[in-house]
Amino acid sequence: AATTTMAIADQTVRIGMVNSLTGPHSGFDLPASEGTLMAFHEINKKGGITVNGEKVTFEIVSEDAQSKPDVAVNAAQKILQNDDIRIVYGIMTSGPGMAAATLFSRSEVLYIGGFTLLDTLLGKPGGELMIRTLNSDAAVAQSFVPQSVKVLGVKKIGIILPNEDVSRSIVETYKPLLEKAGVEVPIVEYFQPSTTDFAPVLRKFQNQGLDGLFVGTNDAVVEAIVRQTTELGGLPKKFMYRGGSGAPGLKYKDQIEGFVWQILTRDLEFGDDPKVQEWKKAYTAFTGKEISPNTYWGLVYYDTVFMMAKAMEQVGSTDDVEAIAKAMKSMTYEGVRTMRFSEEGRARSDIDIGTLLNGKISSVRASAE
Amino acid sequence: MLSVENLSVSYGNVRAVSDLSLRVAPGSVVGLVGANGAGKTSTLNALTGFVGHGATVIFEGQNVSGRSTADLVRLGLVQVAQGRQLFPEMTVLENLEMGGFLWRAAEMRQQVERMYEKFPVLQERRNQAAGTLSGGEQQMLAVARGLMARPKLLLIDEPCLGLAPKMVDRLGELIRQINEDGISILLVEQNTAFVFRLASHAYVLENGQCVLEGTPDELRSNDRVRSAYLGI
Amino acid sequence: MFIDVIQTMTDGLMIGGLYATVAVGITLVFGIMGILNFAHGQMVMLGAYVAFFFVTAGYGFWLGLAFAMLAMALLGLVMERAVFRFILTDHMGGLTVSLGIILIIENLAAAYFTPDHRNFDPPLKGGVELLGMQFSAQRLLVLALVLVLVTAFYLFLQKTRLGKAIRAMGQNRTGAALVGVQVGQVTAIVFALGSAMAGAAGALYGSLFAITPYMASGPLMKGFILTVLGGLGSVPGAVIAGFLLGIAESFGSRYLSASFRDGYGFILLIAALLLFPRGLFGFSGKEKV
Amino acid sequence: MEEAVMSLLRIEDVSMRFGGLTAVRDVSVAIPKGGLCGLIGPNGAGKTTLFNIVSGFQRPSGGRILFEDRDITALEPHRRAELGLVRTFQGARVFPRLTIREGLQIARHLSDGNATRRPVIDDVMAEFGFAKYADEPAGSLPSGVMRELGIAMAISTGARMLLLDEPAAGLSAEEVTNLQRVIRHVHAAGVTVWVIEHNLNFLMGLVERCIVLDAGAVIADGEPRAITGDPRVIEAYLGDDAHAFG
Amino acid sequence: MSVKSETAVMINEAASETAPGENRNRIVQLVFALGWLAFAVLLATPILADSRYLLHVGTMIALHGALAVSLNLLLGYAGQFAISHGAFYGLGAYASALLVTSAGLPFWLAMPLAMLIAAIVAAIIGYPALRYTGGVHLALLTFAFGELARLIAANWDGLTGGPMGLRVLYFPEPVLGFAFSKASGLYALAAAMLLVTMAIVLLVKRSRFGRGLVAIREDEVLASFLGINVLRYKLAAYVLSSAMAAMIGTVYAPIMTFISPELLNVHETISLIGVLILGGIGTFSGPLIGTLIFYGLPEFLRIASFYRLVILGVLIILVVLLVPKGIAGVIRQRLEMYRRGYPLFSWRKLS
Ligand SMILES: Nc1ncnc2c1ncn2[C@@H]1O[C@H](COP(=O)(O)OP(=O)(O)OP(=O)(O)O)[C@@H](O)[C@H]1O
Ligand SMILES: Nc1ncnc2c1ncn2[C@@H]1O[C@H](COP(=O)(O)OP(=O)(O)OP(=O)(O)O)[C@@H](O)[C@H]1O
Ligand SMILES: CC(C)C[C@H](N)C(=O)O
Ligand SMILES: [Mg+2]
Ligand SMILES: [Mg+2]
Repeated sequence: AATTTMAIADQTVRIGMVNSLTGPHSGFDLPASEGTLMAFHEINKKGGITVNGEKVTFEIVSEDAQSKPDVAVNAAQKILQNDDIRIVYGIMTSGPGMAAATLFSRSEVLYIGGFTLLDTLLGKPGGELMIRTLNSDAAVAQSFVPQSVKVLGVKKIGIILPNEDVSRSIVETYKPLLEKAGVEVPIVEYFQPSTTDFAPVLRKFQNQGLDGLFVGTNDAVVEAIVRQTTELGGLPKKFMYRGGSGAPGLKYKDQIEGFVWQILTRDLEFGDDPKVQEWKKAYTAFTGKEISPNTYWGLVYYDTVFMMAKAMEQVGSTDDVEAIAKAMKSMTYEGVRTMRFSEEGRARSDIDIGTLLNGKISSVRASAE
Repeated sequence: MLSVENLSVSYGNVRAVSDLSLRVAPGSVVGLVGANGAGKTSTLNALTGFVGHGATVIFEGQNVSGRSTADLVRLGLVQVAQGRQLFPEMTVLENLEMGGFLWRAAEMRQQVERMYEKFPVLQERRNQAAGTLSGGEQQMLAVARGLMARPKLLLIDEPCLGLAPKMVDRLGELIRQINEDGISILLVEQNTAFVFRLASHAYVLENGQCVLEGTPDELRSNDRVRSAYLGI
Repeated sequence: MFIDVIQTMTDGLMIGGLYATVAVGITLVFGIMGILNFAHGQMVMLGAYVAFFFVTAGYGFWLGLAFAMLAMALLGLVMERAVFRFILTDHMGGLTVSLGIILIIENLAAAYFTPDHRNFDPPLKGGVELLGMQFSAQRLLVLALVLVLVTAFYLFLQKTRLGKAIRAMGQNRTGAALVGVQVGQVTAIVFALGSAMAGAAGALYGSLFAITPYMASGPLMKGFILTVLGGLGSVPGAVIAGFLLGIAESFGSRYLSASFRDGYGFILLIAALLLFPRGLFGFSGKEKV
Repeated sequence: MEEAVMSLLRIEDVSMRFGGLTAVRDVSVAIPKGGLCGLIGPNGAGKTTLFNIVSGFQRPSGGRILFEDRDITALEPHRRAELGLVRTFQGARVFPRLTIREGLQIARHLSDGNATRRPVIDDVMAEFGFAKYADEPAGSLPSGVMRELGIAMAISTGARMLLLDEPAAGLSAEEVTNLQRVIRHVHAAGVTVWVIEHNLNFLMGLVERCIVLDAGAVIADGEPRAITGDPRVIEAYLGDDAHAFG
Repeated sequence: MSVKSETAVMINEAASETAPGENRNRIVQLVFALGWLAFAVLLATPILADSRYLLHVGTMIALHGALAVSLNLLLGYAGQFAISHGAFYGLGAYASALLVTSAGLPFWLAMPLAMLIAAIVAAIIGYPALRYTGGVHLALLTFAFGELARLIAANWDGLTGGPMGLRVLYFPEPVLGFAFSKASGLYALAAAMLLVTMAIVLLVKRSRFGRGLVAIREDEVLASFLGINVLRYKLAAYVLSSAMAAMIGTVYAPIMTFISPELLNVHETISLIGVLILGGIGTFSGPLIGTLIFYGLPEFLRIASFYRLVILGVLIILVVLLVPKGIAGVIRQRLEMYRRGYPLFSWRKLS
């Protein structure tokens, strides 16, 4: 459990953070935790915030969920045992996320998380004090589906997803939208999440007259699928990627025709937004790490932290979490990106859509609505 | 051939052999007798490097203390161990071949043939897994495997165990033959009468200490030996 | 349809070969020597990383493969000398110690290599068409390499003196020492060899699939299954079992459900253990352990 | 058939083949209740195999086994033990990490609170003089005591017939005498005993009848003295060297 | 039978220099008493300290302790290396959660039903597995069953909620006015599981059944020739230990508030085996000591997560190399030697 303290202030507020710092999900959660820490660090470095005339700095109490649901609950319990901790950040993946969130929903804390299935808790009893810092799939898909269908020009695609937490909700959201956009979806396959060898399941898609594949839900899986598609032959060369980064497509750009992916914050690799460039520099300085395709998860929480701080200043309290949540949900924040939350706590920020078409890369901003 | 002074062996708190001195003259058969747990096996295991001991072992004029078992086999000091220590899933033939592990293939094959002559039953059973042999058959295989290494000094631990009387006689004959071929022998046995028939010199071990030594005739005349070891 | 069956079969053989390579290493260390080293999977993972670093540094796949084997052989040697030689005959001790080693290696690897997944460029890219069927070129290469490695390994065990000494030691260490085998040295060599096979499996694995610090458990579990399925201590058994497992997974995923992929192997395992309690080639765990 | 009623164990035409090898060939033997018999024969004659079949360790290729006129050929070993037919193993098989007390407690398992299965000797511990070793792990016992423990455990199950495979192998002359006494005691208390042994000093002074097996078949059966004089036995087993058991 | 051969007597004397003195017996008893006192204090601490943190850590340790104790019955006493414990743990959690949420049964009825289901499944799996295999084969067969169970849980959406898992939003009904909806109530529940499994194992250990299991562990063949129905005993041990795992699983569900197929993961069982060996397999207190170290120590090593596990790994290796019988095993051996007249501490290597 790492702690960061800056002790010049009148008051130090402790914030909880749960993330899978180890285990297979740490690819998402490690950068995400770094983004959170970085934001708090910056606030503290500037001397903190001023709440009711008092200088307030922050201290983070962090616990490792180890990518396992039961350890996540354990970690959440440990955070909650500190009676002074009223706000908790963290967890990008649904397995550990759902486990921990079930516990948070029973506690009087403001929980700011990222995993997909958090959407199913928002707006329901127990979900009042929860915020998901990523746009819901329903929102993302509204712009992503028509945009990518148009760019790729696909008519008939197959869906291939891991048999895990989020895939079924993804299909429920995207399949109707795809059909609405005039695309036929004759085949949906779920594979065992730990699969590395996709040959047998890809054979099911061979010679079906498909011109595109809809894939998910993380880079490792998608990269494997793209690569093995190119090796097997007889398979479509156009991909729609729900989630993740452009890396899997870019790596095989010579072997495929098109690749469209969601950038759930801002495009770190090809965007030219100066704010993003600055953030990248700050990130490298703070963590000592290179920018990688997974880095942008750090941005998921980064702006949210400043929003929270601003909300604290607005309501003049560091522990009235209901008021803080309300304030966060009613503001529009111009940070590295523009962020807004719905009444229920769903992010309503703009996202980017990355496109690779015949070797050419570009990204466009998509509206949040 | 072999001499050792003040050999001691301990297992944790148990002292199995203390201050044993022992000598095997070239070309001789020397016996080591004693009741159960007297320390006979421990002595052999110390001599062949399986267990530690504090003594200096001189083999053919060379100090071999602290050498590994395999090194000693290379030098010609070979043990036929208690419990036979065969390779149970290998056939009789493979066991014999392993016995000649340090020899070149051609020489090894010749030696196998010689063993078949000495132990016809092994030839009969050459393709049977050693683990399924009868108790006595295994004992013969163990002795034959020891001979495969062409030892200069063969240490034999309780070869009569589980042998039928007729086989005991045959084995006695065989040991005599081997000895005549020029191999020195240190023979460990419960069957004291058997040892006394073959050995030119014998040591009597009790509680890890040598209590008596001498020629068989000298020992036979000792009352204690007669009652405790010969059962007369 | 027919073509599809053949293709699926070949997919199974190719992936099965990879499993077999892991299994052969385990067969040596566990099946023959009786040392239960669960950290074998971590050796596969480290082997993959060694290959990854070599390939990305520009030395190419072949050097990467060679160094993965060499590095793991060395690591195996160190592990044997430092830890395993003290608990050679103790199955459960071996198991526990390897749990400890897993914790150490996996967490250090995650700390130093980052948990991100990695890929390196295989020597062959894309697919090839053979008789109207489509295959991955790199997979065919891996299959060929596996066959070469496994055959060499088998011949080594069967034909060389060292190989015989290893087999003999597996049955009776004392007996082996009695006929002049340097058991201490040979044990170290066995560990080094088994680990080198793990290194090779890792490099081959990495040439097809993504590498992460947490990739070890899959190959490990399959390796153990195959070692037992093939009959403890039997190299051909482990290899054939590997191919069977690969084929079962391929057909199951292709024609039934891909979300049950590992399940086909387990069903195969359960059926085989009940039908052939001695494994495909060899001895039953009941008698031996 | 009259005689058959009295016999405790009857082996009828039992054969055992391993591949091409016939280890036991059409053996028919009956051991009477209260008997003390020996089984001898050259190495590889099939003695252990026969005991394995009688005790249920192996299933015979042909023939059947009757215990108290009940066909037990297909029974599992533990069922035979329940009926009172118990074997000991060559080389003293005991529970090496358990103490004598624990081992005997386990063996009493069947007879615990079971009036019909009382062991013939009530206080085995005292009878064998184990008191001073009672809390030693069996594996650290002198091998003579270990063998006695094996027999003591067998008795504690409430056995009515004991099969002993080379109980005297590896014992010193003194221990052999001891063991003889133990077996006589057990026999006197009412247990039928059948024992394989190569140590004829031990065996001939002990048994009242001796069966000789050669190449899987019974070649002689009778009083020890008659047996040792039988030319076929001498030829196959004893060898003509007079000092064979001097 | 009173005369022993001289050598035999002398050997025996060498092994135990002096007769066990009354004093030494009393000191050994005192050490045991202190040990159990420490256990009682540890057990009471979370409640007395009234800290949410300690309550939670205590709950997790008690649950894992109970699992280790119940697994020890099978592995430690019966010597059967079945690694399906995690699967039955998960089965208990799923079965009870479904019985409560879907069938609307009260928790206290769902618990025995879940145990019954687990017992039946264990009998069906165990019979062929224990009859036809042993050693590694048994381990692999039960491992395969466990993984199969996990895959089925992940694929049987309709029943188990599939890979999404189930949220558990109920608490066991109050018993005699004692509620289980607070952290302290849940801790009491977990501690009760630990005590119940310990009591069961103690009863078994003292019984004929338990002695039969030990005989089977030591030498299956000899046991069967002494009249022990080996298959029936092994099967009974497997069923009993699996049913206990299921029982612990039923309370896991409301405590964790969430169950997923990952609960059935084989790694859990393998870690438990590590726990047993660390603490001393086949000893009564071993599973408790092992659990305290394996699950407790990382809680208190307040350093970076990576290195915390690395340190645990190093510790495990050291324990196995230095005290191969496990911590409880070595304590027991030391005390036994002491009782027999050897010094309590000495640096002589333990065999
Ligand atoms: N590995 C061991 N650990 C502890 N004690 C041992 C060990 N091996 C032997 N001993 C003890 O050492 C003593 C001597 O044993 P050893 O085997 O050398 O006797 P022996 O004369 O060969 O007996 P036997 O005739 O039974 O073969 C015995 O008391 C025995 O219990
Ligand atoms: N599983 C088996 N496969 C093949 N042959 C076997 C098997 N078991 C026993 N035999 C053979 O059967 C024969 C009889 O063996 P058995 O063990 O009964 O002999 P024995 O009379 O007890 O001899 P000993 O006195 O040497 O112990 C032996 O020749 C042996 O090699
Ligand atoms: C957007 C992603 C990080 C979501 C993740 N796949 C999940 O399990 O919820
Ligand atoms: Mg000896
Ligand atoms: Mg025999």
